[in-house]
Amino acid sequence: MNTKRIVFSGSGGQGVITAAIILAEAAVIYEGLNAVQTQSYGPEARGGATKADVVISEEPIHYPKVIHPHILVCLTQKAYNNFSGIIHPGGLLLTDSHYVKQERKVDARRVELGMYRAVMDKIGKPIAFNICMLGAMTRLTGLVRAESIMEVLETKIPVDFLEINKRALEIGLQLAETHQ
Amino acid sequence: MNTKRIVFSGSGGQGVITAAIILAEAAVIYEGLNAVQTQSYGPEARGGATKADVVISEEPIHYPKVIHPHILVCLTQKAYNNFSGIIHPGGLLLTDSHYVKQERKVDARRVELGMYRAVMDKIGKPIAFNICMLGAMTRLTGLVRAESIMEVLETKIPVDFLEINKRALEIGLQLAETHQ
Amino acid sequence: MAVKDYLRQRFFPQIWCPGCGHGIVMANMIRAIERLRLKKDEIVVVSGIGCSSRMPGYLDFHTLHTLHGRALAFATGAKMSHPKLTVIVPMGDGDALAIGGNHFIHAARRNMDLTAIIMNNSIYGMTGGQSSPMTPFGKKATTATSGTIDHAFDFVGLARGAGASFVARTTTYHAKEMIKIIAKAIKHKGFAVVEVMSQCPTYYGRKNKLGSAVDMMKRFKEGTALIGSKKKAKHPDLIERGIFVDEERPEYSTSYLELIERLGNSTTY
Amino acid sequence: MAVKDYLRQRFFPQIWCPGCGHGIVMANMIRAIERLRLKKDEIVVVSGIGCSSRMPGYLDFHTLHTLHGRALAFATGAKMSHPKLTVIVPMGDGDALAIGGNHFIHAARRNMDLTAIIMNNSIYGMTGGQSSPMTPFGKKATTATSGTIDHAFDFVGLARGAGASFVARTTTYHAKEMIKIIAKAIKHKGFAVVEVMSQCPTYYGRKNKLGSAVDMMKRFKEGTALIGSKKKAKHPDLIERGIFVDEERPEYSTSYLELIERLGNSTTY
Amino acid sequence: MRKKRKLAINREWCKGCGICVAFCPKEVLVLDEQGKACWAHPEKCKNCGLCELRCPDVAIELV
Amino acid sequence: MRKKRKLAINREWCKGCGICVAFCPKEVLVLDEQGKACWAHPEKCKNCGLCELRCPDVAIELV
Amino acid sequence: MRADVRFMQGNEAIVEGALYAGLHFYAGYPITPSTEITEILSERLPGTGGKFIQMEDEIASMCAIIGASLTGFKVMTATSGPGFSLMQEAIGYAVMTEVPSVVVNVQRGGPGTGLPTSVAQGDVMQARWGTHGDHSIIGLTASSVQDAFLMTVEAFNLAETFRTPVILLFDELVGHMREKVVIPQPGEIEVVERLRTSVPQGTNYHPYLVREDGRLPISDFGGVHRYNVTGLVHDMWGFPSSDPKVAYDLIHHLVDKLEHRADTIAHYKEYFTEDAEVLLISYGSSARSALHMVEDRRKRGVKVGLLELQSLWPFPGETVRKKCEGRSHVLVVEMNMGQIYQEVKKAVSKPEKVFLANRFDGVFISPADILRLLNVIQGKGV
Amino acid sequence: MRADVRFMQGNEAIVEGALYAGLHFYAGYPITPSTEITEILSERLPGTGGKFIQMEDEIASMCAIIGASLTGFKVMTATSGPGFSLMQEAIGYAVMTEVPSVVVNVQRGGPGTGLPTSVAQGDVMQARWGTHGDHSIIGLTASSVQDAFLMTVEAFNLAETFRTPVILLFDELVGHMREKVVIPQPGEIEVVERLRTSVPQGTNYHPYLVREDGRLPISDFGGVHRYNVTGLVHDMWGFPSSDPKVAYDLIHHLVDKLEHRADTIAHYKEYFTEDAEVLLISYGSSARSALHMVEDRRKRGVKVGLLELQSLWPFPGETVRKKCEGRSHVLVVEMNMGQIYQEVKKAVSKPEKVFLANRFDGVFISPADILRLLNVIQGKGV
Ligand SMILES: Cc1ncc(C[n+]2csc(CCOP(=O)(O)OP(=O)(O)O)c2C)c(N)n1
Ligand SMILES: Cc1ncc(C[n+]2csc(CCOP(=O)(O)OP(=O)(O)O)c2C)c(N)n1
Ligand code: SF4
Ligand code: SF4
Ligand code: SF4
Ligand code: SF4
Ligand code: SF4
Ligand code: SF4
Ligand SMILES: [Mg+2]
Ligand SMILES: [Mg+2]
Repeated sequence: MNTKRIVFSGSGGQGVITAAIILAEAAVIYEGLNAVQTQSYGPEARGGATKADVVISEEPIHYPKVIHPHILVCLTQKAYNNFSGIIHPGGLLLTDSHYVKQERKVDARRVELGMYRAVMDKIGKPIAFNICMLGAMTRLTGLVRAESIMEVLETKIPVDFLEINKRALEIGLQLAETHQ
Repeated sequence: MNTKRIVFSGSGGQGVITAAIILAEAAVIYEGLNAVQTQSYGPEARGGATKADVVISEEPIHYPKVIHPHILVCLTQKAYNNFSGIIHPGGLLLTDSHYVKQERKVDARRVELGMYRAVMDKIGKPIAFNICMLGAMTRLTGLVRAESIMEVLETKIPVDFLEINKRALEIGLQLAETHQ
Repeated sequence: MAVKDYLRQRFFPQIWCPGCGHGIVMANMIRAIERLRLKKDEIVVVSGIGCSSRMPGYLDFHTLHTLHGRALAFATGAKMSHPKLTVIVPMGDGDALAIGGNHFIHAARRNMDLTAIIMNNSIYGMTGGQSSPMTPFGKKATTATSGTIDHAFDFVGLARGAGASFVARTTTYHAKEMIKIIAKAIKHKGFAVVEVMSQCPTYYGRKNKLGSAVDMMKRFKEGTALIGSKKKAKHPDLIERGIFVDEERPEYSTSYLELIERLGNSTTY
Repeated sequence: MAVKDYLRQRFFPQIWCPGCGHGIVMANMIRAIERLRLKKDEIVVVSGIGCSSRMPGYLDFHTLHTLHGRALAFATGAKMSHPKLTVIVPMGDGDALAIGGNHFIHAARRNMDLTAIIMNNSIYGMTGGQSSPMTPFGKKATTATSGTIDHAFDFVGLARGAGASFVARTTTYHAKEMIKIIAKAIKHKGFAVVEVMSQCPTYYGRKNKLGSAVDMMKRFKEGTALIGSKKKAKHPDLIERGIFVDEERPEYSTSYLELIERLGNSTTY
Repeated sequence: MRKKRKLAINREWCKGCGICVAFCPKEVLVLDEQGKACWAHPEKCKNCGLCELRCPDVAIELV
Repeated sequence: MRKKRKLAINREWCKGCGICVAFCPKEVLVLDEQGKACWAHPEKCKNCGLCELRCPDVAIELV
Repeated sequence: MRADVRFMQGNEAIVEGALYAGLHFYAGYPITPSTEITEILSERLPGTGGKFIQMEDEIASMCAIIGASLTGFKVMTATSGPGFSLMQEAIGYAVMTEVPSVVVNVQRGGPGTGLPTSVAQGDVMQARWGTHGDHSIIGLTASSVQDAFLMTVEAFNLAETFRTPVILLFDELVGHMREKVVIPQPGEIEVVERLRTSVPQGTNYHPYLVREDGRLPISDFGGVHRYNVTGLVHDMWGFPSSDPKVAYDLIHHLVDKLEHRADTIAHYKEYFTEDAEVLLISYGSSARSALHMVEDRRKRGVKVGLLELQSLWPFPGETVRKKCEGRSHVLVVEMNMGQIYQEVKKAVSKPEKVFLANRFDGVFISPADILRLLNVIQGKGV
Repeated sequence: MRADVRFMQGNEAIVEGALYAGLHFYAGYPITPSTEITEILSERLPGTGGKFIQMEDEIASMCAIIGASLTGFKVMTATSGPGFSLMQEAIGYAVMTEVPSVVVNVQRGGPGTGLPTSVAQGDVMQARWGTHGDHSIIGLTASSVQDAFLMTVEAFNLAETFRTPVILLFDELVGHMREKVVIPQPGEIEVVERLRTSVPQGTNYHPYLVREDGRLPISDFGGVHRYNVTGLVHDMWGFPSSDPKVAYDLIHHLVDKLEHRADTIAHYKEYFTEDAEVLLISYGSSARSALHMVEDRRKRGVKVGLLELQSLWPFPGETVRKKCEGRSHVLVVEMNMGQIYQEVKKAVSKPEKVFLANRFDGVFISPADILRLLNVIQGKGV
């Protein structure tokens, strides 16, 4: 596998950092890859814009930040506006159709999925929306196996919430499946 | 006038630092000389040993400390024991006969005066004992004029105590006079 | 003037989380100032560091955002050097009583004419929900995940014990009362402290399963009672609201001006 | 054992001025320890910086002479890490309540089992007689030559307000009472503070024309009265002596050991 | 009689915390689709101003 | 009857503050020529120990 | 045995390293970006029988760990810029009293409150000189989460070996970055235990008598030797002294015990240095960008190498001098205005060949930033 | 008019200098050996209509003077080692917010509580680097009571000119030594007044907009311009910003406004330097012993000279380099383990020619101590 650079962007409460961590952890612990995850915060801000970077590679990873992501996920319009320009040519741009209207042209595969809607429909509240997104993303890219994500969820998520998270993951996988 | 180095030594409450300051101030303000006064304290100690240095000169004074005093005043036995060895050959060693028994031989003019006794006799309490000593010392050495000391006293000493200090100065001057 | 007219509107919407009580305190502090007809140019607002301490940046006064815990020391310098200024110090509970505890008790002791408004949300909001000296025994925080074994300060007891000449408590629910109390505190000649119980739904609320900002404010309503009220008499466990101390004592910067006069001098300030 | 047997005699005569009250406190603190039959090896004495804080150097215990104002923070670390130790903290009024005020109120709040003995001579002795937060209004000091305009702390009020579970006051004149009170304070499970009014004839006495050490001690005799005594009732202005607060509350290091157990673990200490 | 004032809601500043909604004595307010406060039943509003006094975001004002 | 104890004064440690002298209920003590405490009237001493308890310099002891 | 592979944050690895090294007592006060250390330890320590306490401020935290260390335990505190400034007086006290202690400073943007959530390496010189008076100190750093673990263990080892506070000078990026860590098995890497005195009860114990190997065995408070600890100049019994000889010996000892060993206790890593014409010197997170750039250039045949410093204080001047010998250029890569750059210039024989590639605007320095400088010094323009 | 000749202590002269410069507000906390400054000002200030306040500690003192300075007054605090360490966070805040302020540190023996009543110059590097984050600072010193007066006036002048805290780094000897001082008449030496903005009410005032000459006019709190002051990275209006460009410009400005002027704002004195083969470099009280020795050697025909630095920070490296050019040896004389010695070595072209004559045992360095070193480096043995 070549080095893959991923950026998750969105706003404070959406769990983009958690998603990034889970992805990277899955790569490291269950796929034997190297992965580095970083993030940037606003200026001590609460609930501001968030951006989480993940680099996954078979090689050691030195520079840990992502400048031109192969995979860019934007979960708010603001994130989309800020970051859609930095995508690596030929990369994948994934957005949620509830939050983001893709407007600009980018040299990348553009995927809009109704993840938020699907979660609201099937789970009833926007909980685990980030996991749904992760499901969709992994299915679209094949970066890591869905089982690896599952394994991480099992160690990370409090039992009470595990079922919901699993379902969200499934929803994401299916959405991407349908799309493909 | 050649540079003169003076050390006053004694214990905490005896006013040796004050005496040193008055002498140096007299030299600077009323005799147009240069003078530098420094002191060393014990380790944050209360009422420990005190040593005050004065250098008087017509020239600018750089090194402000006294290593080999031309004039050494010791007001306690401990001070005498500590410092009598450092006197400049041919210098003057002045002690108070109530506090100090001069034992060692030193290459210096040795003067023992009953200053404490005289103050107790004539003033009744050991107040201004240091000024008495200053009187004796100036008379013995001619370092500064007694009037200059008087002038300093007038600016420094609270009016209530001025008279007593003047008398102490006189007592010192006379003691030295008699001695000479 | 409207509240808005006291704000640096270009920084709005402000940084605080949805439902954070600090915004309610800010708006009602402005209303108190409006009520007292103070001029903007006379007012200096000094804060430390914390969510609460971001307040000055939003206010169209002379504003000073200082170091964590040190606001009262900066304020003391400003007031002492220029006693004509009205100096208001919005603080967090951590800012005022953890790292800033010493400045707090000494400001109280000195009785300099400063108004400290302590937004007590029982947590360190800014750094993400650690326990504060106002976190009640047993409550949870990111540094006390099994419930804190620390005892909280009795705010009123501490302020009174340290010698504050004006001590009051209110909550974000009791907005009208808050305006009245803050206005009185500002008018008070001497060190005045007002504790405003304020909700941090994001950390304190979430960690302790207290529900939304609304739920937390309801708790302020139900869990408190006016000093000497029947409600308090019936439910002695309720937290008291109102003015606990309101005494006249020599004010520090005035005493100093008197000292200057006594010495036969005068000062331009 | 005699008092002498608890001393590092090679450093005697000690550094304090003739008549300084701190020596009286030291000797009677030893008598209290003797009375409680504590072993020397169990006792840690922690001080800050000041004349009073020179005490540990003279004592044949584990002794720690720290930084100005910080003794209680060091002591907190020592006690928390090794709760079996008896930790005693002799302090000056400046050390405890000026620079050290924050550690003082937090130690009181936490209620860790430490005994703080505050030698209140109303002045900074070590640095030569500057006013302290315990210098009464109007009294003189080298930084208040026309009399201080600062208000002094009400020691008992502050300690109580901060949450101390044992608060007492005595004086160097009342030596027997001092022994009893210090012994009780050490035995108390929790944060205990004892204010001992102590004379600094060299600075506080001299600056305020209070006469000799003897005169100052006479004033302690005449100017104080036991809590609830007839003398106090007759002369309400007298300063009260005795135990003001003596309450049982969860002790911090014990609560922590309980927490460790609750989590199913144990500690060697 | 004092003229009845209108409620101005600054949608940019409103963060949808729901405080004004919950504590309005007349149940005048609701959160709309986008989670912003909305003066849904102006006729019931008694102009008490409590919503304004409790809004943390200076987003609601009687004008 | 308990044996009467003697008063040992450590002249090296005594700083002559006079506290023991002033507060001895029986006026047993004086400061001598060199300003050190002195058990001048042992016969009057009632062994109360107050001098010991109040000496700041651990210079006086009933033995 | 299967390796214990984990995925964690730098701040978490610091906690793991501290626990591996035997941390028993931690006192702290939260501050971005080191807060996680305090938070995680509040949960972990009671679970290991250790003690956690949240103090009223950073001053109290530093003082508390010194008090705790004297009772015989391994101790740590963690903070960031403003809190580190507040600790300076007490850090000097720990230096003076030779109390083993570990102080973590996860750096953020300064001065003042600065940029609390941004990466920076601006406290390097402060770590060396922040407290008053002549002294020396150990300062370590790391560029990866794995090394954050290892350097934390090493910090405890050096603190115990030399009876000194050790500063762990991480930066926001390393503190918050998550990556793979292999936690060594117990015993797998060395853990230096406190050297306790063998002097028996009743025999004179000298807490400040330096052994021939430079070490000073300790007796714990609560043990059988009762001695004195003071921040004043003190003699070998721990009692205050103002004897110039005592002062001279003490200050010399405090400085020499570290400075004279600077190069032997230094930790560093080398990449492609053997034949490098241009040597990059970096440390902390910026070394990652430097290495990225170096590997990238090597692929293009450019002879550049990297010396990654993990020990910053005492500065391994001799090591740096040797490694720089014969290079055409030396390029120091850091995120401040040239703090280690100045040290390198002092150390080498040709200071005019030393250049600086840096950022101090809160943005993590990138390989491109460094490359730009490399091109400039190689005369290739910008 | 008759010259106003006085005889006073260094600490007293600092007070006189401050009052001459227009000190209005002082906050302090006593500590040996700077206590007299606090004591004397408590009496003098109310007599001039100024304000004195004894704060609860040094942190509060530093914060209070910053608060007071913002209301438009000249301010000062004074302390010694331990207190100076405590002030570091707030000093960094004053740097960041560009608040004119003067901080006196009358040095004593360190580290820790050290030797409170002894002479030392061990806080020199701390004055430069004591606070966290990249920054620069002005540090002045003096070797006589007269110069203590003059440098204090200069400290206020530089604080006002550059909107910065200025550190007055005296030592115990200068602080406590008494000698002759001639107090200048009002107007006799320059006093820089605060540069206030000329922007009228109602027009946009930018508290942090740097003028072409590098200065930033101030508007006082209580005046007609209401602005914000924060220790966070801030824009020209004083509001927090995390824009990298803003951060870059701000940090650069803070450092460059001083470092780029290091040599032009430097104060120093020269004695017998013209033909000196050996150049001594010293500062503070140790310069007195150096000068004593130089005069003594000159009488014997030995070509030695003295460069006395009065500005230590920003270090006048260019000046030092030039003055050292062509000397056979340079001998730095100081009372620490070589803090300025290291700076001199960095500055000169032949660092191997630079030697150190020092003491750090609490004893004032004597001409004989220096002579011993001089003999050694001249190959005359000891
Ligand atoms: C010296 C220092 N220590 C720690 C911090 C980190 N810090 C910033 S705000 C804060 C606590 C804020 O809590 P509080 O004062 O209660 O305000 P809130 O955010 O809850 O309103 C802390 C610990 C800091 N900025 N400076
Ligand atoms: C940080 C710091 N600030 C100031 C000092 C100077 N200092 C030493 S002791 C002291 C005050 C002592 O007063 P107190 O605590 O009342 O003790 P006392 O000497 O009166 O017994 C001061 C200000 C110091 N050592 N350290
Ligand atoms: S974290 Fe808490 S205190 Fe801070 S803004 Fe959010 S709700 Fe308010
Ligand atoms: S100065 Fe005062 S407190 Fe200090 S030893 Fe002397 S009498 Fe005691
Ligand atoms: S209280 Fe204010 S912010 Fe909250 S919903 Fe109502 S208008 Fe919006
Ligand atoms: S003014 Fe009163 S009644 Fe009207 S909407 Fe607001 S809270 Fe409800
Ligand atoms: S009380 Fe003690 S020190 Fe004072 S005179 Fe008596 S024996 Fe001497
Ligand atoms: S024991 Fe009592 S009676 Fe005897 S000398 Fe002492 S104080 Fe006086
Ligand atoms: Mg809070
Ligand atoms: Mg005191």
